[in-house]
Amino acid sequence: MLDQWIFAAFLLPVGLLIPAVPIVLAALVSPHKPNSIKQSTYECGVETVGETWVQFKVQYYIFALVFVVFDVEAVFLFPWAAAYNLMPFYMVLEGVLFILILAAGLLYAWRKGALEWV
Amino acid sequence: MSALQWVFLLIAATTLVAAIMVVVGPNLVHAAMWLILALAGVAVFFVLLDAGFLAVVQVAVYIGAIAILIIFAIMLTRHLTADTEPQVTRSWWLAALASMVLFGGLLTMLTQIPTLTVGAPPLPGNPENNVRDLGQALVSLDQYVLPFETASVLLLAALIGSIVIALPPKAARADEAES
Amino acid sequence: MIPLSWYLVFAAALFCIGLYGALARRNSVAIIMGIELMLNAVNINLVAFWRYLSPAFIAGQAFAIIVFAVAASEAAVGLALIISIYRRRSTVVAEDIDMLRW
Amino acid sequence: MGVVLTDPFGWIGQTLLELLTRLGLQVGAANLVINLLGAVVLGTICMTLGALITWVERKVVARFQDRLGPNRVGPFGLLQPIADGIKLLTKETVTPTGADTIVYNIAPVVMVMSVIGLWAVIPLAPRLIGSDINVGVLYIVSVGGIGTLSIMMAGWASNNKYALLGAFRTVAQLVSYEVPMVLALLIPTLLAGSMGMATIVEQQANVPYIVLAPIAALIFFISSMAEAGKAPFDLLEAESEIVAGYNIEYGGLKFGMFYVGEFLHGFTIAALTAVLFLGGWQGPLAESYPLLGLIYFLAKTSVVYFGVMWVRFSFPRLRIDQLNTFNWKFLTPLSLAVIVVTAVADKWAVQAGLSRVGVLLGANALLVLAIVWLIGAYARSARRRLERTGDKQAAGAHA
Repeated sequence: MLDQWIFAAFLLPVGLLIPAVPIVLAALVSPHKPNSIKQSTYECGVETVGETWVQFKVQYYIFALVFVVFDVEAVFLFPWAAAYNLMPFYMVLEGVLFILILAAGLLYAWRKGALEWV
Repeated sequence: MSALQWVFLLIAATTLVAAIMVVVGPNLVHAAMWLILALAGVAVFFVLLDAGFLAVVQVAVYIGAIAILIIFAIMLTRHLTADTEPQVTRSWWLAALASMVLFGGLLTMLTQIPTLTVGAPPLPGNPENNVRDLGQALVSLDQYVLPFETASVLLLAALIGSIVIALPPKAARADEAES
Repeated sequence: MIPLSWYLVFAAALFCIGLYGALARRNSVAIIMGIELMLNAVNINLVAFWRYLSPAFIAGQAFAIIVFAVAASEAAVGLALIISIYRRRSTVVAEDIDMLRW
Repeated sequence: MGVVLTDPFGWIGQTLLELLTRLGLQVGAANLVINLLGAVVLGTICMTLGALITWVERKVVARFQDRLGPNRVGPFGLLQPIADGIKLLTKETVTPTGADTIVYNIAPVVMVMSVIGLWAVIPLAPRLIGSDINVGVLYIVSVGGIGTLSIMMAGWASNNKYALLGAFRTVAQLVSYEVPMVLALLIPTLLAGSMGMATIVEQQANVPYIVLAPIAALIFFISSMAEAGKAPFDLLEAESEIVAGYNIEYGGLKFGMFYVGEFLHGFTIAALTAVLFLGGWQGPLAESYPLLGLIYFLAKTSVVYFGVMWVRFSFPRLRIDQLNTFNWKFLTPLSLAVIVVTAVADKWAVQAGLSRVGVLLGANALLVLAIVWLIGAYARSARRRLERTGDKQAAGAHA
C-alpha cells in the first residue's frame, strides 16, 4: 500500500526541481541591471495609485463558498461510487438522496441570485 | 532508526514549524501559506498511516478549497493598517501558558500508558479495498448512514447560512457593481 | 516501525499550537486558522487510533470524513460571518466585535 | 528478446534491480532508486513535451489561420522551442518593487509541479504506471487544486492591482469549473467500481466509457478545458484584448514556466480524457505487447488534444458572465443529473438483467432530450418576456 505512493512522493519534489533549475540558471546567466523605473509596477505606463490591496467584491467569496460545499460533497460520494458495484438498490438511493439534498442548496443559491456575476 | 522513522521526524518537524509560523507570523497571507504547508504535512501523515483516501481528501478539501476560502477572506477584509497593529491580544501569555500546560498534561498522560510503543498491526483483508469498505460503511443502514445523510444536511445548512450572511442586500450589490 | 505514541505526541503538539493561535490572535481569520490546525490534530489522532488499535473497523476513517465536512462548514460560515461583520464595522479584530455584549 | 517485446517495462525494471543489487544496494534501497530514476525520467519527458507542444500548437494554429507558422529554425521550425528557451534564459530577471520575493519566485515552480504531478497516476501502458494508488481519481483532483493555489500566489505576490484582480477572477473561474469536473469524475469511478486509474482502464477492455456515459465525457472535457485555461475559456488572460492576468509581472523564464505549465496542462487533460473515457492503452493486442498499448494511449491522447486545439482556435471567447452562467446554471446541474441517472439506470439494468450499454445509452439519450426541451422552454419564456417589455418600451416611446 505504502509502496505505491513512493513514485508520487518522488515525482512531486522532482516536479518542483525541474522548473526550479532553469530559473536559477537564468538568474545566473542573465544580465542584471536594475533601476527603479524597470522595477516599478506595470500598469500600462500609468503611475500606480494607492494601495495594491484594494477591496474586492464579495461575489468571489460566494463562488469559493459554493465550490467548497460541493467539493466536500464529492468527497463523500467518491467512496460511495467506488463501492457502487457491491451495493443493493436502496444504498444507491441513499447516495441519490445525498445528491438531491445538495441540489436543493444549488437551487437556493440560484434563486437567491448568488450565482450571478456582478 | 528505520528510513520510515526518519521520514516521520522530518515531516513532523516541518509541519510543526509551519504550524508555529501560522500562529506567530505578523503577515496574514504568509500565515495562510504556512498553514498550507502544515496541512500538506498532515496529508503525508495520512499516507504513512495507510489512509491514502484521507490524504488526497486532505489536499483536495483543505488545500484546494478551505485554504482558498481563507485567502479570499483575508483579501476581502484586509485593513490598510493591518500589519502595524499588534497581532496578539494583551493576554497572549495566558494563552501560551494554557497551551503549554495542556501539552505537558497530555505528555505525562501519554507516558502513563505503556502499550503505546507497539507497532501497527497488519491491515486485515486487502488494503486495496479500503475505500470500498468505507463507501459501504457510509451507506449501510446499521453503520453510518445517519451521519452520512446528516452531513449533507449540514453542508446544505452551511451553504444557505453563509450565503444569507455573506451576500449583501440587493441594493448594496448594485452599489458594489458600480465600484 | 513508527510507534503509536509518536503520532499522539505530534498531534498533541499540533493541537496546542492551534489552541495558542485560537486564543492569542486578535484577527478573527487567524483564529479560524488556529481552529483548523486543532481539527487536523484531532483527525490525526482518529486515524492513528484506527490504524493501530482497530484496523478491522472503518470507524476511524468515517469519523475523519465527518470531521472534514464539519471543518468545511465551520470555515465557510465563520468566514462569511467575518466578512459580514467587516462590512458593517470595518474590523476583523475579535476584541472589537462586541455586538452581542450587553 | 521475446521478453523485451511482451514485457519491456518489467524487463527494464528487473535489469536495473539486478544491476543495483550487484552494486551492493539492498533490494528496498534499489527499489527506491529505481522509483527516483523513473520520476526524473518522467518529469524530464513531461518538460520536454511541454516545450514541444508549444511548437505543435503554433504550427496547428498557423494552419487554422492559413499561415505557415514557425519554419526558420531547424527543419519545419522544430528547433523553435529551443531557440525560445535560450532567449528566455538570457532575459533579465526583473522582480517588481514591493513584491513578496519568495512567494513570487515559488509560484511558477508550484504551477509546473501541479501539472507534472498529475502524470504519477496516469497509466501509460499495461503494467506501466507510476503510482497505482487506489485513490487515483481523487489524486488528480487534489494535485490539480494546487495549480489554483499557485495562481493565487502569483497574483498576490506581484504587488500589482491588475495581477491580483486577474488572479481573483481566474481562481473564481477555476474553482467554479472544478465542481462539474469533479462530479463528472464520479462517473468512471462508479462504472469501474474503483478509483484506481489502472483499474479504470482495465475495466474498459470491452466498452470504453465514452459509450456508456457520453454526457459525462463531454462535461469532463469542457470543464477540464476551462481548468486548463484554454480558449474559449481563456478570457482572464485574453492576450489579444487585455494584458495578461495574474502573470502580468512575470518575465523571462518565470513567465516561460507559466506558459509551459499551461500548455502541458492542456496535453494532460487530453491524456486524462483518453484514460478515463476512451480506454487509455486498450486496443487490439495491447495486452500482450505493451509497447503497442503505449502507442494506442499516445494516439488517443493526440486525437483528443487535436480536439482541444480545434475548439480553441475555432470559437470566440465567452463573456465572463456567460462563462459563469454556463457553469453554474448548466454544467453543474447537468452533472448532478447525470450522476443520479447513471447510478439508478445502471443498477436497474443489472437487476433487470438488461444490457448495460443499451440502458445507459438510452438514459443518456433521454437526458439529452430533456435538456433540449428545457432549454427550448426557457428560451421561449425569455423571448416572451422580452417581447412584453419591448412592447411596453415601444408604447412608452409613443406616449
